[in-house]
This record gives sequence, C-alpha cells and structure tokens, in this order.
Amino acid sequence: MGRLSFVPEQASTFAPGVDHLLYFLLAVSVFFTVLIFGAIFYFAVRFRRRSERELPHPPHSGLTLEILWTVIPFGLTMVMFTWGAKIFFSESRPPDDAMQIYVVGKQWMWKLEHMEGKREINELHIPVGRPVKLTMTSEDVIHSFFVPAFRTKEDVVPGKYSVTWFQPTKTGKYHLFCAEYCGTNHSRMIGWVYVMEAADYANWLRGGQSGGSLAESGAKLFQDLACSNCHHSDNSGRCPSLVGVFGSTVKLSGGGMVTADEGYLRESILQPNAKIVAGYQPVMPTFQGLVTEEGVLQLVEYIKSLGTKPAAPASGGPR
Amino acid sequence: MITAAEQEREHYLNESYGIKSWLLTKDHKRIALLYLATVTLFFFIGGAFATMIRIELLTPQGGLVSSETYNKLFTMHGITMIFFFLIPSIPATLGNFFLPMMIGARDLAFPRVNLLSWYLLVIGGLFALFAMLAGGVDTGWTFYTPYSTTYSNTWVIATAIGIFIAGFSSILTGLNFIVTVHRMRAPGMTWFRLPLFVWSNYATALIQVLGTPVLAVTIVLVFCERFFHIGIFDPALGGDPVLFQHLFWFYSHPAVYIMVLPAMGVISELVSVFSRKTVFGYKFVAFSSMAIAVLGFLVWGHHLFVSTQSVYAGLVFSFLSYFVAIPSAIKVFNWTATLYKGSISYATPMLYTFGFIGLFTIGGLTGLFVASLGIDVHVTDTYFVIAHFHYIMVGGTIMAYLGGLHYWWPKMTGRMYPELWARLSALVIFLGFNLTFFPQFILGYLGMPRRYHTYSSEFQVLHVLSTAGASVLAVGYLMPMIYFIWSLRYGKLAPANPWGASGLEWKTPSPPPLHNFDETPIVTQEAYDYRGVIGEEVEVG
Amino acid sequence: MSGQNQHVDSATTYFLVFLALISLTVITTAVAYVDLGDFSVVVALAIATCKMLLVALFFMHVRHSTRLMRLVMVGGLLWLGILIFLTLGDFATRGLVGVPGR
Amino acid sequence: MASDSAAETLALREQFDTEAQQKDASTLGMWIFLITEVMFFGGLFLAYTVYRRWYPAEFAIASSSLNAVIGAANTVILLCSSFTMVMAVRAAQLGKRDALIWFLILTLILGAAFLGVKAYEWNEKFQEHHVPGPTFHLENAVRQGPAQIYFSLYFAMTGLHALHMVVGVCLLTFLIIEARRNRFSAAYMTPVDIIGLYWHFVDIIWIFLFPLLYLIDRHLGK
Repeated sequence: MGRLSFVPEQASTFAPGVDHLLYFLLAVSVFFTVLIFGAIFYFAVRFRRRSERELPHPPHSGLTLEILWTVIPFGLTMVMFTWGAKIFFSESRPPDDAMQIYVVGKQWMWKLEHMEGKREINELHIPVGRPVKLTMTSEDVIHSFFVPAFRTKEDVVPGKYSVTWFQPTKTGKYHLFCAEYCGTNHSRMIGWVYVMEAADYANWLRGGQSGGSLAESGAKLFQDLACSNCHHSDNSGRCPSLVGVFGSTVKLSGGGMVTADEGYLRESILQPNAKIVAGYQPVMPTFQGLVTEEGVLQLVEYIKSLGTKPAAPASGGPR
Repeated sequence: MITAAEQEREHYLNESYGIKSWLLTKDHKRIALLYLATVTLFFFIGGAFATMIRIELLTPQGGLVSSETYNKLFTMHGITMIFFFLIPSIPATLGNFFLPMMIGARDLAFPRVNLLSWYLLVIGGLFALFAMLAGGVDTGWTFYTPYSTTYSNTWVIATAIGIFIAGFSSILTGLNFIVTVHRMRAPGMTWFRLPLFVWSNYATALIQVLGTPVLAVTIVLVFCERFFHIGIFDPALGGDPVLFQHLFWFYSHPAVYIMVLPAMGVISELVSVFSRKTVFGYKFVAFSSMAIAVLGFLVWGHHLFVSTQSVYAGLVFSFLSYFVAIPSAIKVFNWTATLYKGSISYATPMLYTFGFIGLFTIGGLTGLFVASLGIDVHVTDTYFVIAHFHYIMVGGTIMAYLGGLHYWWPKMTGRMYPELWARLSALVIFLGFNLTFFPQFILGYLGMPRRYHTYSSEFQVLHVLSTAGASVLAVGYLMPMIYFIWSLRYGKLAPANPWGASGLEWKTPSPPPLHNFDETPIVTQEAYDYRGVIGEEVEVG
Repeated sequence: MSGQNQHVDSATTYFLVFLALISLTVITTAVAYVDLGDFSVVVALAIATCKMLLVALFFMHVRHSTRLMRLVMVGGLLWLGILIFLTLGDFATRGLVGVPGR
Repeated sequence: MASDSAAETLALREQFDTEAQQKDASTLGMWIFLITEVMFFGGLFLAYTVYRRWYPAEFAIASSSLNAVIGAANTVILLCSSFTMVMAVRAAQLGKRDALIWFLILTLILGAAFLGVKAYEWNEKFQEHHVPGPTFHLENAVRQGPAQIYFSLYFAMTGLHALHMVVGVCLLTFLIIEARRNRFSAAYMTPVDIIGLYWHFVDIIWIFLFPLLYLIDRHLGK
C-alpha cells in the first residue's frame, strides 16, 4: 500500500489538464462551502434566539442580492462548461498518427490485439510518448474501458465500435478497470496497462508467440472464408473490389452515400445486404455467427491495409 | 396548558378504531401514516443491504459474500431506497399529511385515489420483496440492457413489475397533488401565499406525472424483451442499448428532483419557522422549484457522456446541466440569507436544517464536477458519483425528511419527541454521514469504480473509513426510530402550535380533527407572517 | 345550473366532425400509395394531427375548456417534444466528428 | 343552488365545497392522467422514430406486409365509436337516460369489434411467422433483425393500445350499469364525461398508430 494520495498518477497528456480543471472546481467549491458554512455558523451564533417572544424585523427587499447570486454562479458554471468541453473534445478525436489497437470486451475479460498481431488478455503494453487509439467492441453486454492514470473512459458497446485514445507520458504499470457493471465478475474484469520505453516495447513486440500481423491474419481469414472468390482486386468479381475502399465514400444502390469507416466494414461483413454498393447485387451471405468480433477486426484491418485511396490497376490484391 | 378535556376531544386518530378503519381509510392523514410505516420498513430493509455492502467492503478480497450476492446487495439496496423509500418518502408522508392542511383543504381532491396509490406502493413493494426473497436481482438499479434483458439470470421480471406498479403509485400521488393545489385552496389562499413546501411538492408532482410514465413504458419494454423475446434494444437485431439509457434517464434524472425538491420544501419551512422570519426571496425560492422541475427534464444525457452518445449531444447536455445548478444555488443562498437578523432557535428540526444546507451544498457543488465533461469522463461510474448522489439523496433528502418529521411530529401524533436525544441524533447522523461518504469522493477520483465486489488494496484505507462512518450513521438512524416510538406513549402532550409557526396546519389542534379544520379557514396573510403568532412580541433586529 | 352543462354542442356538429374524420382516414390511406418521397411521412403526420385536433377540440370539448386545461394539454405535448427532440439530437449527430461511437 | 335530486346530493363528496369544484377537479385530474398516457406512449413513439430513421427499407417492407384496408376499416370503426361516445356524453348532458344507455352500448359494441379485428390481425401474424422470436421470418426483408424490431414495436404499440381499449370496454360496462341504475343526471354526469375523454384519447393514439404502422411507403409495394 503506497502513500495516501488524493489524485491518481498523471500518466497521460490528458491527466494534467483534467486535474487542473479539478483544482479550479475545488477552489470554487471550497470558496462557496466556506462562505455558506461560515455564514450559517455566524448567523446562528450572532442571531440566536434570546427570548422566546422576540420577533425580528424582516428585511424588505433583496433584489440586488438575488441578481448577484444568480449571475455570478452562472458565469462560473459557464467557465466550467467551456473548460470541460474543451478537454472532452480533444479526448474525442484521436490524432491521425495514433497507434491502432483493437479491444474486444467480453464477460469478464479484455482481449487486446496489436496491429503487428500480438494478442494480450487483460494486459496492454504500449510505448511511452505515442498516441494510442483503441477501437473497441463487446461480445455480450456493455463494458467500459477505464484507465484512471490516463483519465480516460469509454463504454464498449455490443453491436458497434467505439473509440478512445490517450498518449502516455510516463512509463509504469497502471490499473485498467471495467467501469460499466457487466455481471457477476465485473470487479474481476480488470488488468494492467504497461507503458514502456519505445525500445522495450519493440523488444516486447518481437518476443513470444506471434501469428503474423493483424492484417496478415485478416488476409488469411479472407482466404479461409472464401471472400476472395468474389471480391477481386481488379473489380472483375461479382462483388466490388476492396482495394482502397477504406476511408472512401461509397455510392449505394438506391441512392445515398456512406463513408467506409470501421463501422461500415463491420456491418458489411455481418449484415452484407444492409447497404449494397451501387451496381452490385445483394449476393453476399451473412457472416454473423461465422466470424468472431476479433475475426471481424482482423478483416477490417486487412481491408484497411489495402490502401486508403483507389490504387492503380491492382497488382498485390488478394488472389 | 393542555387540559385533559382537550386531549379527549375527537381527532383523526381516535375517531374510529380497528384495522379496517385504517386499511379502508380515505383520510389523507391516516394514509400518510400508512405510508410512513411502509417507507420506514423499506428504509430499514434498504439500510440492511447497505450495512452488508459496507461490511463486505472492509476488505479488498471480498470474503464475506460471493460476487453474485454482492451484486444483488447493491442492486436491491438501490431499488429499495430509490423506488420504495426516497421517491415516496417526503411527498407521500409529510406531503400527504400536510399539503391539504397547509392550503386549508379538508382532504386531497381524490381521497380514494390516494388510498389506491398506497396500495399500489405496497403491491409493488411485495413484488420487489418477493424477488429479493426468491433469489434477488443483480442488474443494478439502472437495468442497463442487454445485461438486464438477455444475460442476467436473476429475478428481473418480478422486480420490474414491482417498480412498474410502484411507479403508478407515484403518478397518482402527483396527479392528486396537482389537482388539489389547483382546486382545493381555501378562500384567500392565493398562489403567492402558498407555503414553499406546497410549491415544491407541486413542482415534484409535475415531474412525477410527466416523467414516471416514460420509466413505466421502458420497464414494459425490458419486460417484453425478457419475457416475450421481442427486441427493441437488442444489438443482435440492430437495436441500440443506448436508446434504453435515454429512456431510462429521461425519468431517472428528474427522479433525483422528485427526491430532493420536497426536501427543499421542508427546509424552506423549517428555516423560516426557526428563525421567525419570512423566507428571504419567497418568489425566487418558489420559482426556483418550478425551474428545477422544468430544467431537470433537459439534462438527462449527462449520464451518457461515455456511453457512445454523440459528442454534440454530450456538449448540449453538459451545457444544460449547468442551468439546473442555478436554481439550486438560489435556494441555498436564500435560506442562508433568511437566517440573517433572525431569531434563531436550536431546536432539533433546525439542526437538521443546518445539516441539510451544508450537505446539500457539498452535494450540489460536486454536481458541477460531474456535469463538466472533462471531469465526468474520469469520475463517471466511480465512487465519486456514488458520493455525490448520496450527498444529495441521503445528506439532502433524508436530513430534510427527518427534520420535517421532528417538526411535524407533534402535529401528527399529539406528542413531543425527547429534545435532547433528538439533537444528539442530528449530530450523530451529520458526523456519521460525512465520515461515510466524504472518503468516497477521494476513492472515486483515485479511480475506484462503482459496483466492485473486490478492489485493489490501495483503496482499503478509505473504504475502512467509510465503513466506520456507516456504523455511526446506522446508530444515528436507529435513534429516532426508537425515541419516536417511545414518544407515542411517553412523550409530552403537544400544544396546537409548539414552535410558534404560522402555517394553517398549526391553527388547528394537535392531532387535527378528522376534517382538519372545524371551519374552512379564510386566509388574509402572506405565508410566514409571524406577527400575531408569538404571544407578546419583542421586536429585535 | 351549476355551470357544468353550459356547452352542449349540436348533434349536427358532431356528425360533421365525424364525417371529416372518416374522410381524412380515407385520404391518408389513399395518399400512402402515392410516391411523395420524404413528404409522405409529413403528410401522414399532418393528417393525423388534424384528426387529433378535431377529436380534441370537438369530441373532448377542448373548445370550451379553461385556460388551465389547455395549458395541461400543450404542456404534455411539449414534454413529449422534449423527449423526442433531445434524444433524436443524439442520434442525428452521431458520427459527425468522424470517429466511431462518438 | 338548491339540490333537488338525490343523485346530486349523493354525488358531492365531502372534501369539496361545490359541485362545480368537484367536476372541475375530476376533469383536470383526467386530463393530467391523459398527459401521463401521452408520455407513456411517447417512449414507444421515440423508439419507433429512431429505428425508422435507421432502417427505412425494412420498415417499409414490414409495414407493407400489413393489410392497410383492414387497418383503415378498423380506424373507421374506432372513429364511429368516438362519435357514439360523444353522442352518449351529449345525451347525458341533456339528461336523456335511454339515449345515453343506447349510445354507450353502441360504443361498447364498436370497441369490441375493433378488438375483434385486432385479434384477427394478430392471429394472422402468428401464422405468417411475423411474431418476433426464433421463428421470425419476413419475406423480402434484406435484414431480418430490423424487420423484427419493426414487429416488436408493432406488437408493443398495438398491444398496449388494445390493453387500453380493454380497460375502456370495462369502463363502458360500468357506465352502462350505473346509467341503468339512474345514477346520472344532467346535473351529475362527471363519470360519463371523463370516461368519454379517456375513450377519445385512446382513439387519438390509434389515429397516429395507423399511418405510422400501416402506411409506410405503400407505393413501393404496388
């Protein structure tokens, strides 16, 4: 048991900002608490009842006071709102160069996968100083990915992807908690985040088992599931080419456009006929139940690896 | 002085006897006492769960009960305390008893509906008790889907039915209050002569009527999803669990104001009577109750900041949440200003009032922390939130409830409670409460998630402090229970107006006659006008 | 009189309202088979609202009711609006920052 | 005003001073109750709106599988019942006992007819496997999940509406019995009045349910 501290360690770029806002709020709160407690205590003593029959003169009007104690707190709260919103907004938008890690929550464990194919359970190793983006989903109920030292938390919801990001600033070992109640062993759905020096991280990545990078696993799955029978890279198949599809805007049959993000790709694998690309027939079978959430993530990563803009006549596409 | 003859006059307690005269009564005062007995029972059931939770959390490994049991304990603690104690507590007991009297009415507008709503609470409570005895429920009081609809193997359906039925009890109480305030006021009792307790109960009733049905339909959908396997929130079908959260919090956030608005009304009464001054800024306090009732409906999304709700919705809900802080602040400032140049008595109800203002201030200010997006992302679903809402609901509502109970006890029962013991209990509760819940703010900011059966050992010191506080708090709550019962037989006989209060409820004997007033009162004064109430006046100030 | 029976509408009025309601039902059904694009839901809801107003104003005597009763009705619909508007505000703005789940 | 009938004296409950006050309170109480009903159904309408925006194609297909003619006919039945109900209230206002009873009976029959048609429709859904659950299947629907959500909403909304109708039918039965016992007069007809309000309200809910459930993009199915 360490020394008693009132704030957790500051181990991400967000942490100091959140704590500063906390100190501001604490200062405001202490001021008003002292003001109210002090006033009550002083009035209670100063104006205590001295005779059972006394009757005080009530003051007549307090309009100025009413306006003052409406406007001043309101101004203060607007500062709190703006400050908090600014932090929240930056927490919501991961930088483009962030290192991607995929997270699948299930009762009651965290499964994490690095781009390079390294998988972990209830442990996350990351290098210090690099922004890390987590794309997360759940296999069953709602969980929540919470690292107090980073001051970040985001729910992990079944049926969709959610994203959180942070940039660790300090090497060390930090708590990872599930913060959304998820059933019997909710309090055991915990783990550790290891923030390492870049070199140590590289070593760690190389060590131990590795089944190839995430994209490679995805490529293999792409073959195993026979996706490549229809999705030819040169658009000659019955289905659209997937080269460069990620991040592009896809025209749908029946009008409408959609941005091909992770959520769209996931939906197109699990419920292929939900949104049909213009000019194609709904012939793809559903892969719901045939491929796990992790498998979907690998496929998504593989499709992302096929480039983000339409490539010249395909060469290295799947065959 | 009270003569023996006066005590033998007929009043609502002795006008008829027997179990039937209670179970079939249409008298709002008797129904209030039925409610009092019911919610007290549920308070101690919920308290027993809390006790077990606190004992369990003494050690990080969680040796006392299994995880399944622990999860059921906090779920049933929440459900019992919120739906069967806090929501009916002040409106259905003190409100039921005194709202008609304060406006000079013989009864509520619909006495039979009033009795029906008590029965609904009891029936709902029996369903919930059945679920608890049969094996309990482990979804958390929030019933988040898909855990509650698909994954939990506990008694969700019975509990849901219980809450559904209790919800209608709450709706009918609210409906009755609204109609009563509109249609049953005595001659001369204009809106701005209404005691603030009436205003705040009126505002509460609006929330009950407008919010509770949404909870009801949400529970129906959870019930259908579990029982008939239809899917509204089921992600496997393409449903959205976050939609459940919207529907749930549309009621459950305003429900916080159902719990605390009546408490604010009690405090407005007490702070005036025990400083013998009209409430400072009467209209501001009255309108702030209405403002809280309205604005309280615009902020529910602040429970969803990390739920995958859209960023923009998060911004709007955070922004709106700060608006609801303002009327609460106005109330605190006005209560404090009421004390200025008053004639302040240290009677027990006033001690509870001091306690309320202090604890509510802390609870309200920490509300600013959780309304702030940047901080809420870190502290939501941690003990910080637990501490915050216990400061509001326990530090706020229960303090006010006990304060009001002491204040009106002489009117309700015709007996005085023992003053010395009562003051002691107020002190014990205040200290015990702070010791229990203040450490939880720190726990939460340090990152201790809520609903954890086992926890990391660095949190133990604060948990031990909290449990120590809880044992003090438990003693504090048992004391009034004992001396109130004692006072029913041995307490001093109460005069009609022991506090020198000015409300209409004090202008009739203690306990009141069956129809409250021997003749319909005609109101000619503003509320809280103490001239003419105090025997020989000595003006000060 | 105790003032409660002041407004007895004629049977003819009620019958005319009834006929209007039936006609609107026929219209809304027929118009559903016409392709109006996104407007079809607008038209359907507009007709339904007209029908609601007819029933409320005439059959439920809102025409003759007090200001308080009208306030109750408008307030109720306003609250329904709050529930729907603020929730849809979330659903309509999801994904606008271009990050899944935000 | 001197009370000259027994019904009137009986009718004034002790907490009220005047009959006007009592009648006013009852009407206000009923309206507030109806507002709670608006919020109750409001939760369903919200869920409906969210999912219809998400899954327009499935909602259109699922909606087209309903029989719009039966739906429209049932709407007409319900509107007729509203008409007979308002005529019943009018008869009560004028103190015409026999007319009151007959209009109430007509309303009751029409209400029961509506429920009968509804039961027929539901039964059809069971046979067509349009009831949410493991055996659910909707022809032509690309995604079965959202189609199932549509039918979950359909059953929740029409089911709760029908439940309200059943309550309404019980209330009508109560009114008929009371009317036959001469409980109502031109001076005291509050129960008829407020149950009338309830009946019209249930009608209004259906007025919205009908186009929202039955008439989504019908032109596609032509």
